Amino acid sequence: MTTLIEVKNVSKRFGQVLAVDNCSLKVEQGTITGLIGPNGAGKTTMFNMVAGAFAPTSGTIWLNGKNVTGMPAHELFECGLSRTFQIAQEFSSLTALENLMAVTGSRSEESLFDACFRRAKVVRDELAVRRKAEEILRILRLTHVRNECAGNLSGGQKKLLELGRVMMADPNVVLLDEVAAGVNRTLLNDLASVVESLNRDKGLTFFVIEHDMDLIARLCDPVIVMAAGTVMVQGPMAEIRKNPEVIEAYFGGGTAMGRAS
Amino acid sequence: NADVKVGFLGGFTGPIESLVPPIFAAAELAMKQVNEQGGILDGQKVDFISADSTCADATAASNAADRMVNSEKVTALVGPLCSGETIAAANNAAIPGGVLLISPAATSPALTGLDDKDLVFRTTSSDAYSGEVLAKILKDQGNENIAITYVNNDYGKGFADALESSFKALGGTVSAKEAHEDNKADYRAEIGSLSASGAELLVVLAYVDGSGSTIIRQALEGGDFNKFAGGDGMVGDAIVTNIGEGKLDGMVGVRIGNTTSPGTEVYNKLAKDAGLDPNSSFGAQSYDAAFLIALSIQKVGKDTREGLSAALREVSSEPGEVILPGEWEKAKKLLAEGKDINYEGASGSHEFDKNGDVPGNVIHMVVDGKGFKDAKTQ
Amino acid sequence: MMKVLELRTASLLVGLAVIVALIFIWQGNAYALRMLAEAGCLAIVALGLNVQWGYAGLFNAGIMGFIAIAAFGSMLISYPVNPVFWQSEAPGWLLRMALIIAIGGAVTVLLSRIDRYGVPRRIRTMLTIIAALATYMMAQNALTPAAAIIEQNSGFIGGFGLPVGLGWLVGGVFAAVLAWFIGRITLGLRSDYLAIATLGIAEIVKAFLKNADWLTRGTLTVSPLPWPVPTPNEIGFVVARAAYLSITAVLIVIIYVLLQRGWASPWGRMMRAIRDNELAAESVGKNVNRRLLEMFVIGNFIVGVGGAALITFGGIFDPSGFLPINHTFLVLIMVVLGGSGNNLGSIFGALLVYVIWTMSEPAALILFRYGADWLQNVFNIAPPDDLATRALQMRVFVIGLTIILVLRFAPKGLLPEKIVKYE
Amino acid sequence: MNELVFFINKVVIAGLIIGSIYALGAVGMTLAWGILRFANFAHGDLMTLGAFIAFMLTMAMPGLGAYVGLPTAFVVLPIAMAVTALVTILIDKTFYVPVRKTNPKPITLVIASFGVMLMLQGLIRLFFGTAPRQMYVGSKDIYRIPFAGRDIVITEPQVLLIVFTVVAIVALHLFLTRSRTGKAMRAMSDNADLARISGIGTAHVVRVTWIIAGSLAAAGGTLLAMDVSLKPDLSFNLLLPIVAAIIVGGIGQPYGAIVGGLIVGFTETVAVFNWAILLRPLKPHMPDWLELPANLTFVPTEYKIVVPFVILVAVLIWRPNGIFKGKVL
Amino acid sequence: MSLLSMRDIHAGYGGANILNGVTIEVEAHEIGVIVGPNGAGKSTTLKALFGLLNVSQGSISFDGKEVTNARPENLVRAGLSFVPQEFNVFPTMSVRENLEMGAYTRRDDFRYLIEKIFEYFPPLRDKHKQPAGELSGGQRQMVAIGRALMMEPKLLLLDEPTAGLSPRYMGEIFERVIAINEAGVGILMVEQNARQALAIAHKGFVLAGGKNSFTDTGQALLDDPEVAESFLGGGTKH
Ligand SMILES: Nc1ncnc2c1ncn2[C@@H]1O[C@H](COP(=O)(O)OP(=O)(O)OP(=O)(O)O)[C@@H](O)[C@H]1O
Ligand SMILES: Nc1ncnc2c1ncn2[C@@H]1O[C@H](COP(=O)(O)OP(=O)(O)OP(=O)(O)O)[C@@H](O)[C@H]1O
Ligand SMILES: [Mg+2]
Ligand SMILES: [Mg+2]
Repeated sequence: MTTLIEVKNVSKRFGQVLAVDNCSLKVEQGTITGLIGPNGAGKTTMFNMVAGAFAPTSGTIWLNGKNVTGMPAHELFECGLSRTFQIAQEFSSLTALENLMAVTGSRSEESLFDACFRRAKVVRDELAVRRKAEEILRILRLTHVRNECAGNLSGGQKKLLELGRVMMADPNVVLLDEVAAGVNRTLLNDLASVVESLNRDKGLTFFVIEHDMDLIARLCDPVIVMAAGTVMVQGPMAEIRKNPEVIEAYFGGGTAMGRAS
Repeated sequence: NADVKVGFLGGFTGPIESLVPPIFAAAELAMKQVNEQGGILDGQKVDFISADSTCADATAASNAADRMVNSEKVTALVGPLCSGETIAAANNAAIPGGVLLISPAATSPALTGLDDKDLVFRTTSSDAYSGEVLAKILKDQGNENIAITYVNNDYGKGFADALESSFKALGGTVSAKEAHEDNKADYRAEIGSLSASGAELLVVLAYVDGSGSTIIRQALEGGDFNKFAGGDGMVGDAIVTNIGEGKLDGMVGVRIGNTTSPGTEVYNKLAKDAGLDPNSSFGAQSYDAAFLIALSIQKVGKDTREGLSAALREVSSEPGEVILPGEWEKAKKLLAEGKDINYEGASGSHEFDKNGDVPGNVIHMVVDGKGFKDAKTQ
Repeated sequence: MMKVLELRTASLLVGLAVIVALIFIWQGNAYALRMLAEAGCLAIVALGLNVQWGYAGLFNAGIMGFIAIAAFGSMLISYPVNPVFWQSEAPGWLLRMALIIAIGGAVTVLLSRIDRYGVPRRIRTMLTIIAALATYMMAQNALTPAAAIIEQNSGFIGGFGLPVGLGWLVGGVFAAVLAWFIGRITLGLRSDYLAIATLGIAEIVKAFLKNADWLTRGTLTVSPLPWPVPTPNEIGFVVARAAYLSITAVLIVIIYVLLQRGWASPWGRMMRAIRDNELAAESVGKNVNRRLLEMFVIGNFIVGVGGAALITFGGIFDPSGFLPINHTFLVLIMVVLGGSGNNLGSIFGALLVYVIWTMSEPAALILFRYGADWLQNVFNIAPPDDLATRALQMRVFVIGLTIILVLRFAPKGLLPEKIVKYE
Repeated sequence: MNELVFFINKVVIAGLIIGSIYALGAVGMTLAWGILRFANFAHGDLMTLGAFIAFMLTMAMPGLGAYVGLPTAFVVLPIAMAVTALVTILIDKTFYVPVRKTNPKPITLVIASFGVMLMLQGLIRLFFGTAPRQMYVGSKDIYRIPFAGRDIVITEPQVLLIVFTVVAIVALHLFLTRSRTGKAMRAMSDNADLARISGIGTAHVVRVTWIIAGSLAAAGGTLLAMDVSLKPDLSFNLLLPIVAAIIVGGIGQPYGAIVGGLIVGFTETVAVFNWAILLRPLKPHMPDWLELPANLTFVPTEYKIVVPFVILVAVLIWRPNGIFKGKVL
Repeated sequence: MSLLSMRDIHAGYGGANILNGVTIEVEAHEIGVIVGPNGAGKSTTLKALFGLLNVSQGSISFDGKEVTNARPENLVRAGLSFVPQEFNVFPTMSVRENLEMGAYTRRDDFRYLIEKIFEYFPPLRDKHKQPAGELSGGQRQMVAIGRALMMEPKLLLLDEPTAGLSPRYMGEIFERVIAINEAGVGILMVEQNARQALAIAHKGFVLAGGKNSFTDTGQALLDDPEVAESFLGGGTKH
């Protein structure tokens, strides 16, 4: 097993707040690694740094053995890293279908020159992209709103589009930030299967932030627990559940735990 | 018989917008007299229409001129007034349309060299000469060291350059010469820079309604200067209203015009009777331009653009019986008899040279009480 | 729904055609053609702005500056050569200045990078600033005498006497290069900041062109600018203007077709995606800043070509004549009224707004005259003397009213952006 | 010493005055910008409108000032402010509200404000003509404070201007941070929908915002016109420096507007100040070969108008949120 | 007479109607839970109730008064509080100010309430001066709920209050909801954590395609295999 993402001694400070405090962690190739922790633990901040939304205050981040600290998000995307946002970020005046089609066709195809003077090629490529997008919409059960502007979709539908964009991208590593929040449970079960099969069949690596313990338990191994900006423990879900510190910080007493599971 | 259409172009909006109405009124006065004294040609009326050429915006000026030439189909044009817009209007509409154009106020030397098929004339002399005269007046009054501030356009710059070189040639010092932008709220910084030069008199080459008044007021308030001089853009009684009576007494100004020509006195009276200020900048020139156009049309004998400029040269220059402002009936009669006439206008005798320019004539003005007065009559 | 939209487009276009036809009748062929030719040039400018505002959401409020610089570029290329200048010693001086700028600029750039070789940043910054200042002062020193000589002997440096078409192209390139520099600095900014920055930069450009007398003749203006077709002087108003109009029309068609192709392609989709959400676009591999810069530069190239054509048509290069109301706001309104994001809308908007703009003056005059008569006859109130003058102020009012009415009744423009729907 | 006084007059006082003018214009605009989330470009013309209203009131009762011992225009200022506030609200009702209903991008409202700006300009010129007018009935007081051989000069309207600006801004700040309505205004600028859900009557908030913006605009315009003179496009010419001041100070920050205004004002005066004059006293002590140039300025006066823009662009690059960390809209 | 009764509501965003006949009734002592697939119209229902979009057909009454298409600020005064699903905090205002805005319509001294909310959600106490826009997703959610509680409403509307909250706070929220409800406040909430929500609900409403498709007690819905299969994510676990 090779290490795909390695975070070494990373810290991030926002003014007075030290959101991530000298954190190190690894995501191995081919795993679905979970990242859990109380609200405000620094999970999203960690994701943002790995995905290049901003650079860490200190420390380094490695992707596939390459130092990618401070590399902008679009270059990381080209390196095969793809992410979703906790708070949905849709292209609001594009239709649902276009939201997905906007993902591929990046790089060379998106040139004004081609569009003007090499139209046959563009048309051909578009057809393939569109087929794929339609297929993903079907999986996400969004086909009926494919021509609706994304800005007019419901909260959950927007979250689904987040996932759809990742599926369009053909990445090797995917960061999912609470995709389940707001998604109907029946649909979520199907989506979990999709994630599993992508992982199993295509060897995609997933790095998942989630508060839904059922989902984490079903998908993830190992699970990393963050609290107050640091990594608390790491291990398979079964072990984590028993860890008293984690119970104290995260699950918070037996009753809630019982409800959550 | 249809009326004869003559157009007037002026910057009714824009940097000289308050100078324009009296200029327009003077031209209108000429046309009114024509209409009252039996009309033009065979008793037709002159339909004198106006359009806004904005002074600053060449596109708008050519547009307005174009509408005059092509849509209104005027026979001739009075104006525009600023030099830039005059060039634009001439090149774009008047010259290709074969329309005679007489500007009463465009003073830039650049107009002289225009390739104009002998269609572009002006009843005012160029700034170069005004600058020379002002330099001489200032030097004669014993000023040795002056500062110049000019509005940053062709008028201001041309005038300032002429003034500077003449004043230096007379042995004076120009310790500062700086441009400023029109229509700002505050010129203290510029005035500071000018007064730092140590000059004792400030020459303001700008417009009364634009920066001119503001600069003088702020210079007075700040105690930076108490002696001022100005070019024709400053010669308007509004300046005293703006700044306060008594504060500017003795301020020197120059105005293009004529005091020796017999027409001047006649015009002064005519203007006063009509409720106009005979001393307003370019009023007399504007009257002359309009009157000359009417005379030329009468000379040609029909409402056409062709031959108008040739007729203009004939009616304006010697030999011929002298026609003074307001003497339309007389002129018409003489022309009908086939006699030669020579218009001696309100602002000069208008012997146009081959470029359509007239020799300069500059009046020394001075502030006294409520406004500018002719220095000689004082 | 689709049908309705198309019906609307068609009826609007027909309506516009009728208006234009009426103007031909009312104002005569020559004037109507002039209006169309100018509107055509402005339509090109509007297309350029639409690329920026409609496609990429970049709010460029400095159109005036780009038009001005492009007009200067076009003037420089196409205006006849000024032999007096070339025979004087001034070109040598200018060459010296260019060398100083080149060397000084190179040194400054190098110095700004020495922190990579371990020099502390603070020292680097200081050295860079010193080098830049020194370059500025030395260049200034070289320029002052040269400028004085030029202004005294030959007025200004003149042009190169090359074909006008080349001039327009170079004008576009000038605008694009300026856009590149501005974009490099300001594209990190949010949309309305960009608007204000460009608004300011346009004034800076204008101030430079207005005061660099040796280069542009400043306030003394340059005219007549050569035309790509024979001028009215040579072949009469109607033919000359019709010829000019057809050239602009061809340009419009070319630009329109290319932009339409771009719009319907992945490139257009990407730009709209960036416009909607930069964060998400960045996360799906779009190099947002580079793409925005691309748009800004392409857009301003088009603006430049249109601007050069517009000023050439007017025949005079007058730096003081570039006014925000004519050259920025008017174009802005054209795009908004037409429907931002819709190229046909921009062309339509350009024509309609320009018609309103030019016709509001005579129309207001007529209206005011009727109004005055009416006052006089019905109420026996004497209208103010300067009524005609005051009527002219209505033009500004009318254009303001147009904006408000459009935003009120067609907030997305008369021909709104079409949502791309796949069946 | 003479030179020092000169410096005080030309840089310190001149900068202070023009800076206050910019600041007073900027305060109202920055507030509306922060709360209603768009740059109201009609603000400049609202200033002019307010000044014209004050002018008409002054002409209607010229003797009023003499009773109080203040210039008439200043005495009638509250009425002018109230009338302008009313006009501003009407403008909002007829022009901005319908646009706002369509839930537009902020820039759409900016464009709408261009429209209102042009309409106001047209109307003001239509009704008042274009000639400049004086706001003063008599002559204005000029205070000359003798200091080291030369007078420090400041005029009555300038003193009023500075005092008014300081008072207005402190009051405004207290209002915004302490009062319920002030907080509601900020809430609304953050998230109008949520503000409605919290029970805030948004129409009321908008009205209060416009009242403040409109009345400050009237005050700014009147004081400015008292210092200079009243012209239809007076304030419009100030608009860009005002916007520069706002951005330098941070959008939505009244204190920022003061600082920004002063920075822009001082930079303008310093940039064109002739430093040679300060060196002149040293002349006797300098070696002969060192000739003092007559003119030693950072920026030639003809380039003065670009100074605010250079500051603006510099601030946008160096600190886009302004000195006082304004809103990122 | 129910505290809230919405009958046969039809409403939309301007285009076609999204809601085509939604009926919901909640009593003062009840917890009502709305579940359903994404895009079913759950949030739209709450927005329609709160006067944020136009109801074209049907009627809403609250506390005995007719409130169809009433203005939000009046509904707030009448005792209705709403936590929207998205954009539910004032990002540039501090946490404390956010809470204060929740009590905008109150004239009394409400500082004790802020204390109470800090006790519910301790992380907010540390961050009370921080702008809400800088909080983590879960912390924002706490602020949003806190803000709504500041009014001490008669009926609290919650749109997915637990989305993004860690299990600990999710548990807390459900407990709080029960406690609030026991204090006499009616609750109407939309939840995707449908199982837990229905477990505490007195009434459950399943929406699909803008219509009620099942309405029953919470427990009954949990036990209904059809509901469980198509809306709750698979067969019953209990
Ligand atoms: N832009 C910012 N400025 C200031 N503080 C921030 C900023 N972004 C995040 N923080 C703070 O950093 C901490 C970590 O936030 P982060 O979003 O990473 O939490 P999280 O683990 O994702 O929580 P959740 O599960 O609630 O989403 C929080 O306390 C938050 O307040
Ligand atoms: N502003 C809007 N304009 C037009 N249509 C909208 C708008 N908001 C939502 N819709 C449409 O209304 C339908 C219902 O949306 P709603 O937000 O009520 O769903 P929901 O049941 O809350 O779903 P979720 O669980 O995903 O939040 C969706 O199909 C959506 O596309
Ligand atoms: Mg998070
Ligand atoms: Mg929802």
